Amino acid sequence: MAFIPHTEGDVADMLAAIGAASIGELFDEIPPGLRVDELPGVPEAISEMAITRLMQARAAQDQGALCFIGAGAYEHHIPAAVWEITTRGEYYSAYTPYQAEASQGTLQLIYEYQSMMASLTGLDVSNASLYDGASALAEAALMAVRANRRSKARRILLPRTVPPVYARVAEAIAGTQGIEFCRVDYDTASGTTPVAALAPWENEDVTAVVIPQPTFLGSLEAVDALTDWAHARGALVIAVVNPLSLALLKPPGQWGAAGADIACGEGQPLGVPLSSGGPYFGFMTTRASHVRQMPGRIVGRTVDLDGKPGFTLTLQAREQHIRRSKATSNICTNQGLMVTAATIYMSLLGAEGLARVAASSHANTRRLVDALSALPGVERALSGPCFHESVLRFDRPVGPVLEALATRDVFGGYDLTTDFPELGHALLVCATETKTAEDIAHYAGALADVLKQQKVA
Amino acid sequence: MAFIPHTEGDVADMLAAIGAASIGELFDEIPPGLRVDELPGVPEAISEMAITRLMQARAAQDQGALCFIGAGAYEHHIPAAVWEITTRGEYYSAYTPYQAEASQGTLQLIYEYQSMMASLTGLDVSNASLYDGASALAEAALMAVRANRRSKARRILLPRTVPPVYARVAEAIAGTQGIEFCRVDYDTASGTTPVAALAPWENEDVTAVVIPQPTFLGSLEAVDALTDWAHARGALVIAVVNPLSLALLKPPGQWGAAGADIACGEGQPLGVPLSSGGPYFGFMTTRASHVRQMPGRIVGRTVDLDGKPGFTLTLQAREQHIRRSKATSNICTNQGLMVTAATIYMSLLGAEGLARVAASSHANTRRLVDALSALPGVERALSGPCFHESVLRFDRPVGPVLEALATRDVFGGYDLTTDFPELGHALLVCATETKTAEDIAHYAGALADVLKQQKVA
Amino acid sequence: MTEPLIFEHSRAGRFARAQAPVVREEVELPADCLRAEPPVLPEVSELQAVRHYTRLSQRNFSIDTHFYPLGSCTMKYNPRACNTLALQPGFRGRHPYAPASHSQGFLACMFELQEMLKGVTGMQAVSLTPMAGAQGELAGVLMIRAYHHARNETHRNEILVPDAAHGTNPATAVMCGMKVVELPTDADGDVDIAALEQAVGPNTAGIMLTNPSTVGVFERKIEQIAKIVHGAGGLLYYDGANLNAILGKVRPGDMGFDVIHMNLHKTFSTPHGGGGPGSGAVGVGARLQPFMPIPVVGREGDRYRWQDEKDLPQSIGRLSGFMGNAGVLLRAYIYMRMLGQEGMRQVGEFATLNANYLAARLKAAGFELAYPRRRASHEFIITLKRMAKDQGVTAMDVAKALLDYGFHAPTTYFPLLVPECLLIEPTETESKEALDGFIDAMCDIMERAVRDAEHLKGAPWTLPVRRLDDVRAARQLDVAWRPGSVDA
Amino acid sequence: MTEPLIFEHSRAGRFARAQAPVVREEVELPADCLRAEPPVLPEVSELQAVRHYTRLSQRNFSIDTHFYPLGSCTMKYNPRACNTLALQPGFRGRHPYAPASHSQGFLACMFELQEMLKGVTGMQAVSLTPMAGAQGELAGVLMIRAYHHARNETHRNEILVPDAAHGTNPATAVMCGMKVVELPTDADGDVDIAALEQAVGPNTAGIMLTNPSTVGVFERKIEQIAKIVHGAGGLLYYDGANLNAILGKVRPGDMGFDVIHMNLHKTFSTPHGGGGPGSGAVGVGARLQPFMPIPVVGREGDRYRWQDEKDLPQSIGRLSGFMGNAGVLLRAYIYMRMLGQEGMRQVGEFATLNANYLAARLKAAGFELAYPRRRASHEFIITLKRMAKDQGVTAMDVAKALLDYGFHAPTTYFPLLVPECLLIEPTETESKEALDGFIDAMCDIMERAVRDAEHLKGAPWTLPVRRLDDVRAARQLDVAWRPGSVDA
Ligand SMILES: Cc1ncc(COP(=O)(O)O)c(C=O)c1O
Ligand SMILES: Cc1ncc(COP(=O)(O)O)c(C=O)c1O
Repeated sequence: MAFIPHTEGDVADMLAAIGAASIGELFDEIPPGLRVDELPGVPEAISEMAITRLMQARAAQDQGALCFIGAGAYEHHIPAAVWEITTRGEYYSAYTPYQAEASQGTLQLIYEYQSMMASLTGLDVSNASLYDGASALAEAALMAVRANRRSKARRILLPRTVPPVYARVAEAIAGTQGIEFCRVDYDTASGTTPVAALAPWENEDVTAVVIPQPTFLGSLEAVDALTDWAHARGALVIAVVNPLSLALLKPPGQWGAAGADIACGEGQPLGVPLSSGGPYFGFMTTRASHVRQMPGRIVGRTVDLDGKPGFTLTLQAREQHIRRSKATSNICTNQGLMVTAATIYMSLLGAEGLARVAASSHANTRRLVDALSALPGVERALSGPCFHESVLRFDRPVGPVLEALATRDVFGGYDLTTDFPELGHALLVCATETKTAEDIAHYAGALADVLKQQKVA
Repeated sequence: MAFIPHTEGDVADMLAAIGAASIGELFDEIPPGLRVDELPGVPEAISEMAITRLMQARAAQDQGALCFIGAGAYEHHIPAAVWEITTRGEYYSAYTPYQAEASQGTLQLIYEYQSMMASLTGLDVSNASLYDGASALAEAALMAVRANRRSKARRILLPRTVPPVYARVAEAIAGTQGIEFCRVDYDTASGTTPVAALAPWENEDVTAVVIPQPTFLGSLEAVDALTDWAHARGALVIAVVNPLSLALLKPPGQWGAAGADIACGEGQPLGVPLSSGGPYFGFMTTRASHVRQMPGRIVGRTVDLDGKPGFTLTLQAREQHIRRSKATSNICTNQGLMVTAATIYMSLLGAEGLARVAASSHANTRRLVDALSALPGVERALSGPCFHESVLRFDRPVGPVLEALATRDVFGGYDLTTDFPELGHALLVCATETKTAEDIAHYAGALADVLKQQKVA
Repeated sequence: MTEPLIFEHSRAGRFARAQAPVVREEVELPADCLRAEPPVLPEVSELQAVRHYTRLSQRNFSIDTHFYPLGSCTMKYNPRACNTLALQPGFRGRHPYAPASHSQGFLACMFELQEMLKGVTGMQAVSLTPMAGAQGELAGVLMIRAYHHARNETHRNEILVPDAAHGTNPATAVMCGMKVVELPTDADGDVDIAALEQAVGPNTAGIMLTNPSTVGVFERKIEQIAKIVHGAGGLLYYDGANLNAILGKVRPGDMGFDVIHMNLHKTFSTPHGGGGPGSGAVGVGARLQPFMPIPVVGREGDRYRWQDEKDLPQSIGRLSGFMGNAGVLLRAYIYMRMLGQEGMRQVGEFATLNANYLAARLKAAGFELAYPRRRASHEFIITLKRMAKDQGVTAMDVAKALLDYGFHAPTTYFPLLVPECLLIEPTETESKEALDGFIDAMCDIMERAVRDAEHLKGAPWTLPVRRLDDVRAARQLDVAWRPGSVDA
Repeated sequence: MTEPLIFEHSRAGRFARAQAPVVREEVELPADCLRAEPPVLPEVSELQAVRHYTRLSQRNFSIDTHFYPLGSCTMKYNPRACNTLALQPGFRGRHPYAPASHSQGFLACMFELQEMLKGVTGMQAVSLTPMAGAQGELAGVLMIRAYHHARNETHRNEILVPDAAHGTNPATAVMCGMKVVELPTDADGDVDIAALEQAVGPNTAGIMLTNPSTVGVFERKIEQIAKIVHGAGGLLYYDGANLNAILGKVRPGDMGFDVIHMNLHKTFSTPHGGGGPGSGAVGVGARLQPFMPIPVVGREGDRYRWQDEKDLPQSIGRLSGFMGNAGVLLRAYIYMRMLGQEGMRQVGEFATLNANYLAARLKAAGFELAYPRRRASHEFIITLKRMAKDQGVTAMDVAKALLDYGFHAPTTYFPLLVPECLLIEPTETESKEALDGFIDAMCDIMERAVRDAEHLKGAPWTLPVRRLDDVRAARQLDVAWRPGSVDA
């Protein structure tokens, strides 16, 4: 029996202690008509060896291309130590630290994580993680509604420069609670949100304004002006940020005169592998004054009976297991192990290391854009600076170009046509620190080839 | 500075404490003429990311073939848990357990290992490892000379069925100490050593007889008769065994009337990856009465000041760090981490699991031999049973056949022509439990192809 | 010994890394976008980080080191092969937007996982995207809501929830804009049918049930409940947190549930990671299939592809940035393949055997079961109200004392309706010896409560810290270290 | 808590595995070849094995958890990338007899490693096959012997070895059929030149030296020694165990050595593995190149290939079944590439800085240095003979007491010529804070020796066991568990 340690003798002894004749008898309270014998679609057991071979083949099948896609998930070098330690059984096979004394490892680590995230975002307090960046924005919207007691409107301004899927997820999760997400237009020349685009809500009751930095298009918003606009109208500011970019960029806590009120985003760039989109983790930080409105676990430092410092879950009265229907969120299991990885990642890199990764990604993307836009039929679509993604405009539809590149084992980028039709044949490209000069030249060569072979539509 | 944690301030403080003006000054006792600045052939540092990319490319380069080579190194499935635990820092980055109280993990594990190896080989005591199987035979020969006080000859009978490289290594390591290795011929029909082949030494002073089981050719020796022959003449018996085979085969301790005196061999089949030939580990077990002649570390169970059981290195008076020029061997660092893996492997598999692996390897090799010898121009070279390797005879030179198979990503086996010319165009093949029916069919198909395309020489 | 904070290992100007790019490239960005001061992150060497986090890890109890009978959480062994294989470069490095042409290996696993989950639950279709049980619940209630709205029954805004339900159930209902109607539990742990009949009505959207329930017994009247709720026009939601108890024995789809979530990190043994990630894959019957969260994986011939809003225009939409916790899903897939049909049946059987054995032995030793007339499912409740009354030793004290015996504590004070309770779930991967050791410890504690209650109230004694001051933690909130903050 | 033996977790008939083939195939072998009874191996579940060996691991001190200043062993940080990358399937799964066509990736690494090792040592050629330092010594002395034999000087059978030498030096010489001639060390730790001049002669085969020596100082008269030994027709062997001290600063090849071994597990930071595997790669000057152990890797154009007896017909032969500890070699290669030229120079510099700082501070605190007039190399010796005399507290007591402070002990009672000695090697990867912590502990112990010597004699107090009875271990030998043997 795979993983089940009972001997025949054990079973007999145990049944005797229970006073049952068979294991089957233990199920005698289940209405007989409901019991099943077959599980259709479930194959016979295979050994670890067989599944190893199968999974090796399947992994190999998908491997080997050079990836220039970003669009919310970024390929960064992850130091080997990160996952060698993160997958230690003591982290990997523990659960939520309900028994603080038996979980000081995880608890101290989360406290350290919270400290790092607070400093990175320039805010006071952090939770212990949410599911991912997109759902974190939904939670931030719900939190803003709770925190902004002045506002009655449940209205959140959501620029189109926020990742489109974040908007969809926010709508799906928070939409049924009467929250109105108002989309704010952007300037197609720069790919950013002009303060003027907020004018329609100039005199409305706005609960919060979401400000992405960098934008989904890689561009940089005028965060100070947008923040001040919101605060001037009593709206809270929700920053959606790439945490890696904060090694270089101004932290949300310092935006405008007063700083953003909530920062959230996708934690994946901090040591979490791409792995098909998850598990990643959402992060969220805020001002101390809003801490009781924050969803998710929070770890606090305290002392034990002997006065020795230690760590424990705190402010649990916000959470579903205490407050039930009145909780700040239904979240329970979050993304603890990813936070473990991120904390180790940030410790290994430090501020200077993160800055180098960010700067190198920035420089590589610039090089990539230079190389690709030198080709006939390709041009930069947006003016202004970008962080580590940029939009290219083609003289033909992007889809077939990407397909042709894929047959050459180059993933050329993210096709913007569906979500941003007004940008034309637009492609979002990204070259992180993992890309070498040869990689970039390889992409440019492949693209030149493809463009030559494909006719302009 | 990679891995060097000093800040500039640290360096200044430390130099001040030392009373030196610079780090360079600390080298002032070295004759100036000897100092170097350049290290020719050593390139500039590259980052972890760059070396990762390089090593991934190099590993991928060598990957992907189906391997039917055995010849002393065997591809077995290694449960994932083995190396996930073995590479935990506490095992991986510790050293020889000199401070027993701070090394109870490694020490208890070695004690468990010794117990398992003793039971597997049917002998009383085991050491904590030697370098590999080949060097273990050299050490066994030296040990036999020490242990057999009756014999003055330093003469060891070494059948040709022992792996040829073992003989070479034994000669290189032990040959300078006046040990005479006498090669014993084998029967080319069965690939085994007839008792009659020992006749030349019938009335000689023989220190020890080496008996391999299975032989290098996969065949099974008449171990009982050979053992009794040796003991009847006052010679010790050194068994060279595949530890995995002992899940099924009679353990050396039960060979003949009295059992072998020393068992040794290559531990690799017990959870150690092929990894280009090492690190593997040599094992050695013997009778209790010979324990003081055994080379290598030995762990014993004892008690602490409070009477609590614990583990410690013992019988160190045999070893170089105490006995120096009179030690049983010069071995110091051995192959501890491999023993860790092997111990976990044996615990995960148990006797039944090991037997299944062995039986499955045996059955697969039979299937492989059936499939290949069904091809025209290929036949079984040896009569009699084999464990999990077997010799095939071709109607043409083996080298070009193997080369052609390799271009089809099949490693067809080990070419015996150089070491066993009397067997003709002979190839040693092996199919462990890792090979499926499809794999075997694939090999047979590829070989049929190759044989058709290549002319008979 | 205490382990200092990583920040205390930090020294300004230390940079002992091989992991970062060897130079800092120039950045051409407007000054007003840039930060003035670097963030306060540790400046430590690789060794210091490795040593610190290795030492910290040793301060955790975990399945890999301790028996961990945390009720409702199914802390069973997480096979190591699942981790090793899911972390292969081909899976680890796959971008979520990699083209389908380069994703067939991964998609095949996901498709087959969907199929297997259908088989073990008896549902019609499965979406893997929810990232934990609670998000599965959210998906489920959103689907129920979407279903009623699609039928123009927008007034159906009440969700029935037993009082013993997990906190995520009512919290989720509210997040979906529903009202929660609590149902009482009867003396034997079943839903009070009379109260249910009273509670249902024209506004009933549905009911959320766990079966076996959070009180550790199988809800015997499940078919009757289904009839009542369906009769009132409501739908049935199955909280799959306890699926381990009945795996291979009885299926929620057959009990009449319209929608379910599964906690793959529980029943299908992906690791709990110190608090996630999990997966709350949802299964649906025919009625709710159009509303499933996207994406799901479809097959056409021998090719796999993502199905999205174009395929499921009535979908409740997306709940995550990509497709959920793919890496967790791979682990569940690997686990299920290693178990197969027969292995899954054994999970339910031996989880149940272990729980009933533990319950019987503890009862025989004098502990009070909350539902003594019932079979235990894969878990059961004991109440320590007598001990609390007689010796002043609470469930919390017993939980902390167990830590000193080398056992993680069971779940305490949940469900709320049983006073001074421990919810104990041994799981099928624990041996009889482990259970016997736990029983011995419990008996010892019971005896000690009489003899030396103070010892128990002071427990734990042998861990890195003694009992922590939760009140102070909440009152003198210290949730982030700051440079210059004095270390306690 | 004690952790039982794995055998105590075993129960007859348990088989809870997914790792073995699902059936036991029939075996067609003669009955007299087969074993009658299965071996006694544990019958445990995967969880039990994982839990047991995880818990055991926590009973070790290691670099990853503790400062580990074990003199002569260079316990520095082992970068994790080396492990991860060396264990990639392409390397892990490569059969040693894979054809060269499918081995170019691996061979390229080995070739480049040979080249780098030549560069850092100043030798002409390198063979990677020896599997540890001691086997490297064996290779070296065999080469010296082969050289003299090739010149028909078979009478040269004396190897000079300083009295402070590591035990492997004399043990190796004897294994090669040589006689050992011991050389005294002078008061400042150098070889006594007068004695050397006396000792050399027509039978001198060579000298084995460590430099910096095992007493932790640089042998200043090395050029003179080389001249004397070479003048007598002998060769110089360099024991590279202490190469870390001078890496990038001075090279054995330039000092006049004819043959050297390197401990890659020390200087080049492959892990020590709880006692190996290591690697004792050897480097040779022109005279000994023909005698190198095989195989070595050669390059022809852009192809790599093994060179064996055909290429090196005078080789001393093979020392291992294949090519030595390939996986260790890969780790060393990766490490060296991450360090580069500059990084290697820093290794020597900071290893030396740390040792001299520690020595200076301990001396200032009142500890007695064995060679107070000398610079420390990467390690140094203190002698506790005064403490032993005055308070009866021995080097062993201090070593055990250090464990209670969370530090692994330095090497004790080696080299043998310094009484009550501790040989302390901090390595370059330890921070000043770690050194300061160690100094504080040592001062505390010194103070405690006066105040409460009994405490130190009873140490350690905080580890899983207190001081173990070595005498009993050797007298009542218990080196293997047997079924039925009563557990203590
Ligand atoms: C009964 C029950 N329902 C729901 C949940 C929520 O699942 P998750 O923690 O995965 O969000 C849990 C988790 O503990 C549970 O026990
Ligand atoms: C000075 C010295 N020489 C030789 C050796 C032997 O090296 P190994 O243990 O790798 O065989 C050691 C190892 O500790 C040593 O310190």
